[in-house]
Amino acid sequence: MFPFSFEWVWDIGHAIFFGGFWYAISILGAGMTFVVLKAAYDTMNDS
Amino acid sequence: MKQNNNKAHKFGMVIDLDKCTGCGSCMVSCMSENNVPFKEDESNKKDSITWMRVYKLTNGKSFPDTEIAYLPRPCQHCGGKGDHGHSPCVSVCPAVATDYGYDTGIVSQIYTRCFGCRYCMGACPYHARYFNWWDPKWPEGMENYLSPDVSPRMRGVVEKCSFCYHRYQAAKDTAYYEGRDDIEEHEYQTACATACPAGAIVFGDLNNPAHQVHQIVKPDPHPDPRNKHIVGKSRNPKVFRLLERLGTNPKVYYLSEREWVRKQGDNYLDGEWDKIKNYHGASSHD
Amino acid sequence: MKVDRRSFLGLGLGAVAGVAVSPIGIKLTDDSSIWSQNWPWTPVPVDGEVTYESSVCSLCPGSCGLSVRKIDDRPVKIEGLAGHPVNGGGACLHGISGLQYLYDPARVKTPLKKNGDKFEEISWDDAIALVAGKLADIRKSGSPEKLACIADKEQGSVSGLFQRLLKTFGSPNFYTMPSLESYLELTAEVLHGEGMTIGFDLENSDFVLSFGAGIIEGWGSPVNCFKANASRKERHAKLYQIESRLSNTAANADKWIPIKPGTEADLALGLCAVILENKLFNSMAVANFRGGLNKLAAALQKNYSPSKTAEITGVKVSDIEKMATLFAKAKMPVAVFGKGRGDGAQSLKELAAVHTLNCLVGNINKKGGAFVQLKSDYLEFPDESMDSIADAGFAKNKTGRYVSQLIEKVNESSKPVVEALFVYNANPCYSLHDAKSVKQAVGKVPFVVSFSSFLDETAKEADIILPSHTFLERLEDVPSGAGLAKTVVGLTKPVSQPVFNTKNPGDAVILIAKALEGSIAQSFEWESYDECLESVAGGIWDSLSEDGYAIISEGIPSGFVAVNVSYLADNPATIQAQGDDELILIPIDNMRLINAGIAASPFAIKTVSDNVLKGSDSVVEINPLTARGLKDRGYATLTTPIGKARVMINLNEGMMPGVIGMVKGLGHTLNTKHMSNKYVSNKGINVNDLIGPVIESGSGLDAAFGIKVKIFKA
Amino acid sequence: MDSALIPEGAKRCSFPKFAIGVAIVSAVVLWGVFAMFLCWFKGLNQTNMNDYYGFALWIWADLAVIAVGGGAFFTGLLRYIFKIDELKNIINFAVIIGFICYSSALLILAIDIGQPLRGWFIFWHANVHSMLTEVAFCLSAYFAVLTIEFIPNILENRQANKVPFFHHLAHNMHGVMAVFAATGAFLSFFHQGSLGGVAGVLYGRPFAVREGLLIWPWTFFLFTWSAAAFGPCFTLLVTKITETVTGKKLVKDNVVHLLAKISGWMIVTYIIAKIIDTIYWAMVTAPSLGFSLSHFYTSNGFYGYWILITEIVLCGVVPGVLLVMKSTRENPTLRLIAIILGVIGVCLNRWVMVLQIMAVPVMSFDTWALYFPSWQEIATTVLPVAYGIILISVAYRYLPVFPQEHELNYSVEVEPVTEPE
Repeated sequence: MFPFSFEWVWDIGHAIFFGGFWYAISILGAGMTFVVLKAAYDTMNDS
Repeated sequence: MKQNNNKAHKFGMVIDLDKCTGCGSCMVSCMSENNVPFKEDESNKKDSITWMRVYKLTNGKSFPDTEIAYLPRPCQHCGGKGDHGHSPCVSVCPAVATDYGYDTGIVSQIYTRCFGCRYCMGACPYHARYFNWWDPKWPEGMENYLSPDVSPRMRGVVEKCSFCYHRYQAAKDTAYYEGRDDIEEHEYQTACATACPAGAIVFGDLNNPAHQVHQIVKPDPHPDPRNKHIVGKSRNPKVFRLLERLGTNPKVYYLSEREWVRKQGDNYLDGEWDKIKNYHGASSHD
Repeated sequence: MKVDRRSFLGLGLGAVAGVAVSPIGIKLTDDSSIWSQNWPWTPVPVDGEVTYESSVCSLCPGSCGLSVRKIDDRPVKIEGLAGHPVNGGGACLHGISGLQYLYDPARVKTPLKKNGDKFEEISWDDAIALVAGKLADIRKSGSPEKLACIADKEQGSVSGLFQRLLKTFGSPNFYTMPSLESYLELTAEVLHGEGMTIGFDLENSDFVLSFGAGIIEGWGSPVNCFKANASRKERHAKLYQIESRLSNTAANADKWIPIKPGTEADLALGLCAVILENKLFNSMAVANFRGGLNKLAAALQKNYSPSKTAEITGVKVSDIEKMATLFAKAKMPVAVFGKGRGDGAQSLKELAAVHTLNCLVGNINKKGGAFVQLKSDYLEFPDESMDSIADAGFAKNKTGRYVSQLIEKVNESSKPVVEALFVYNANPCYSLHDAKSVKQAVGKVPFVVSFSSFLDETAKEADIILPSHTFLERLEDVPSGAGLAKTVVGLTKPVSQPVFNTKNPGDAVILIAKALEGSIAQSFEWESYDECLESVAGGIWDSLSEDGYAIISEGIPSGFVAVNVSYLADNPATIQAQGDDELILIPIDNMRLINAGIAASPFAIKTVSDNVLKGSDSVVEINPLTARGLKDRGYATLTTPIGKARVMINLNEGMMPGVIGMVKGLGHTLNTKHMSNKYVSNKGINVNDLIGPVIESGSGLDAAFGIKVKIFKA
Repeated sequence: MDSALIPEGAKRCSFPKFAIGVAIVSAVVLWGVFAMFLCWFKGLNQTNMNDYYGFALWIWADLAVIAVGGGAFFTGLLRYIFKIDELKNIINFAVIIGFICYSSALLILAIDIGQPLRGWFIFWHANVHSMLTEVAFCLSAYFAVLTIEFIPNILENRQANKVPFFHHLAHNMHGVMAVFAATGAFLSFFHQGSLGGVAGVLYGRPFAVREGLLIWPWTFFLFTWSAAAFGPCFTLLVTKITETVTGKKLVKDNVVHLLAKISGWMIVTYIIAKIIDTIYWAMVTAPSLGFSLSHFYTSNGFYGYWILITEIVLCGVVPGVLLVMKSTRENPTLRLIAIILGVIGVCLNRWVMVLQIMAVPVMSFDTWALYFPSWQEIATTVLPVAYGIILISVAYRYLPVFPQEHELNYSVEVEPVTEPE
């Protein structure tokens, strides 16, 4: 899962697979972070 | 320096089905060598852990023309399509708990890594893989005979024949201490091969022309022109592999003079066997 | 400080971030990894120094050399010993499983004394004193011959000590269980004279004509036979198997000749008839025949013409003639007898008829033939000192000629024929025909002493159990017999400390003898069995202790061997199966099971096919033509004149129509109230509960090859 | 009693009635949980699986719930990416069904593996060549997406929505939902496909193996396609069941017709591909390995040609045609028959692609292996169904799941009666 797991190989398979995976996770993470922060900002602006 | 020392090993086996008596020594030697557990009822063969299992074949004819033969089936240590090391089981294991040894050709199983998804069992057409449905339990005191060379498995993981890999390691260690580059043929023999009272099991390095297995099998170094996935087809007309047509490229070969036995090694459409039974790899490569 | 919502949120987020970057996560992951991988109830074998010790297996008469791998003091693996003259490397599954016997918690762990219907633990001293006291009483009453002993074999020093004890006590009643070796000696006695035995040079013969001998079913010395059989392929040697069932041997043979069960003797005589009629015999050899060759030839022409033989045996006339010709014309033919493993019931007519084939073609003491020579007696026991009671008692007649007759006599008589019975390395209550009546007979004996390592069917009937070391814990000479072409004595060595409070049976016998005092004690002046062995093995001890074995005879025996055909010339009757039903039940020998006293190990049981044992049901083989309404894997009830059993059906084309086959070696009842032996006990049915003995007139052997049976859907 | 939690203006049954209903279903859940703990503590010997059936009822249940849960990703894709606006009226429910299906799948997987404590190895020691690895990653990630998609609906609960932060969070999540939906569709495409790949890559199993494109066997695409095709059928079926149980119309006919039409066309195109795949496999792939079609469908007590015909014709072609044709699609009875057949069809396909693979002998001397699950397996498989019923009941009672509920039920004739507040 991570480059420091010992069966990690820097090959095309790992690049594509984990590239796609971390890309999706980043989008979800970034999206949620953005939404939570924006909601917090909106909440503070309400008051 | 010997040429072979630089090449990777490819350990394999030839089993002479004409010599095999179905006596079961290989099965028990394997169980005893590898700390295979046993339970009260082992008569359900679909949940009985037998790394080496001896199948009974019949020619399907009625009395008195009926014939039987026995076929010992260890893990076939498949090289996978094109012999690239993508064995049916290795390629599907999600956690790299089973792996292909490119230096030995042995398919390993890491018990502490396996989390028991059993996908590999579904992938193996030979039923060579066994799941620990139960906690392995030895009657009080019998755990005294357990060998420290092979760790007993825990419930919930898959296990299978390892070609007695610990014996390879021990032989390599000995060779290393003695300052030798490589091991001799007799130094690394599986528990089933040494136990067989009929001498039906021959084990060694398929890549080494000096080894008996190589001499019996005469593996074709080139892919089969009829099916590029098949590599290492035997050029001995009496030798066959199990389910060779699937392209699994097993390293266990079988030898029989009996045509009906050889025919049972694979599946054939009606009439197909007669067309291809005399085809034994590309003889031009001899 | 006032904790408002915002600071609470901040604190929470900070804490989460803090935990995330701390090593806690990695530590927990690591811990859970370790925790989830090492379950305390999964054993972790202790490592140590690896050593190998060689020994000899005595689980069967095969006497294979073993190599035992040890980790420190702990044996962990048994393998065949490379270079050993009997097995040369390989081993059978039972020998390999030896450690399961050694460490079996169901072993008899200490001497036991029966009290009512349960056993109590007693000390060795008390046990020996008890046995000696009882024996002294018997001796005092003036009938020392009422002490009997049943052992597995006559050969070997431990058996020798038992025989010595009986003799010096004053009893001729030493019996052995039927074994191939005993049949070989009997056959040799009838055809060649007393004190001889027969071996078969299977590894050199180019034409083996086997009358049901399970050459790869455990006949003779199994591993040696496996090797000889496997080498046929390279030697281009032929094997013809005459048997009612497609056994593994039949399947492996070049030709399988199905035959009506129990007519093997007739076929052998039919072949003799063809050989005599067509002058295919070796005239040099036949010139020396005594006992009425002409009479025999005339009887054969009359009773065993090819057409008559074909009618009796179900073998085609053409096959009979062809077989006789092939056999006679082969360079190194040998005819082999002893159905199955050769240790079951046999008829002397059959043994003699088959061996006569060997005599006719003149392959006696020729390469690849049958080796006839004097029994080897490598042990030199000093002369016994006999008092008058001993002399008088020992001079009396044996109660029965064979153990089955002894059992019969005990059951028939209202007075005790046997006052005390020793049982060593034998389990007659399991392995003799009509096991229930055997158990009844043993139950009638007032005082039974068992030397078993396990609480087997006979030991359960005993009053005292003096538990023996297993073969892995003791020193013992193990002579090979079992039809080998050579005679080898191996030395079993203790590769493990005794696991339980057991003794070498030799030591137990010496202790009993010493406790009996007088002339008996004087005949047992050794300090221990080990010392006794060293002294009686005299000439071969050095070789035994250094090489682990001593070769007594090897190669082709020399000297003239007389042949006397008078037994067959009198045209003895062929044994008929008991009962009058249409179908016949025959026992099957299966390499993966043991039909002698002990049960097969858990490992061996595990390898048994589900077409032999399913759950706790025995599976019987039956031809689909005979099965009629019965379904494969359905249930049926077998009824014989002796017993009844519920079995599972296996429709098998390898079974002759009209015959039902049931495996030997199942149906042990080893569980007691206190000890369950669930891995090997209560599995299937003991075929000996369904087949009763049929005594052959003349020889006195139990020759029941099967029994008539009814089968109904259950 | 709990009226403060019930969406404004909605009419729900009395709390005791609701509680009794939930309690009855909870008993089933408890039965399942008991079986689950048996499997965890005693091991998988509690099942009737064996070394021939390493994959059995559970894996089928997994594949089936993920297939029928495919309605969530496909509806989301249509709603947020292809901007088919009508579907907003059913998307909430589709997401809840998806959430139930995927959480069930994860739970079943957690029971199914022999060493549940090591389950995380599939991530930690991932073998990127294994279809199952891809399934695990995408499944978990997509479950996160479904959770994200479900959150706004939860936050719209009357009480939760009163919290300003939650109100804003729900609002903002709606705002970026297209991004999440797109990610979800991407992940779904791969894990649905990989579940198909699980069977298709088994080149040791001639019944399963398929040729394909690059590393993906045809089953990869067929599974994704069939999930997209039959998933909406399941959404519609559960909607229909919910409407029947609640006695209310919850989604307008035009929305149902639209989704049914899309589903119908997807089924028709899928089944054409499936038929081509089957013919190619039967005529080319399997024979090249020495197997004739009859090998897979004869000489055993259960698997006959009936299963092939039922899956493809009765539960594939028939529902496809029924849903494509306007007259049959808009006939409520025929539509219901079509969606039921469709759901059965996709479940049957998953059954065949898991259990029949295990049943077929491959070595010439091997025998057919048939299997029937143990009660523990059945209980743990029924568990998600019961859990789903509870979750749907709770969600329906307390969350504004169906935007059209009010309009369809209260605004016209019932409105005057239900306006006490």
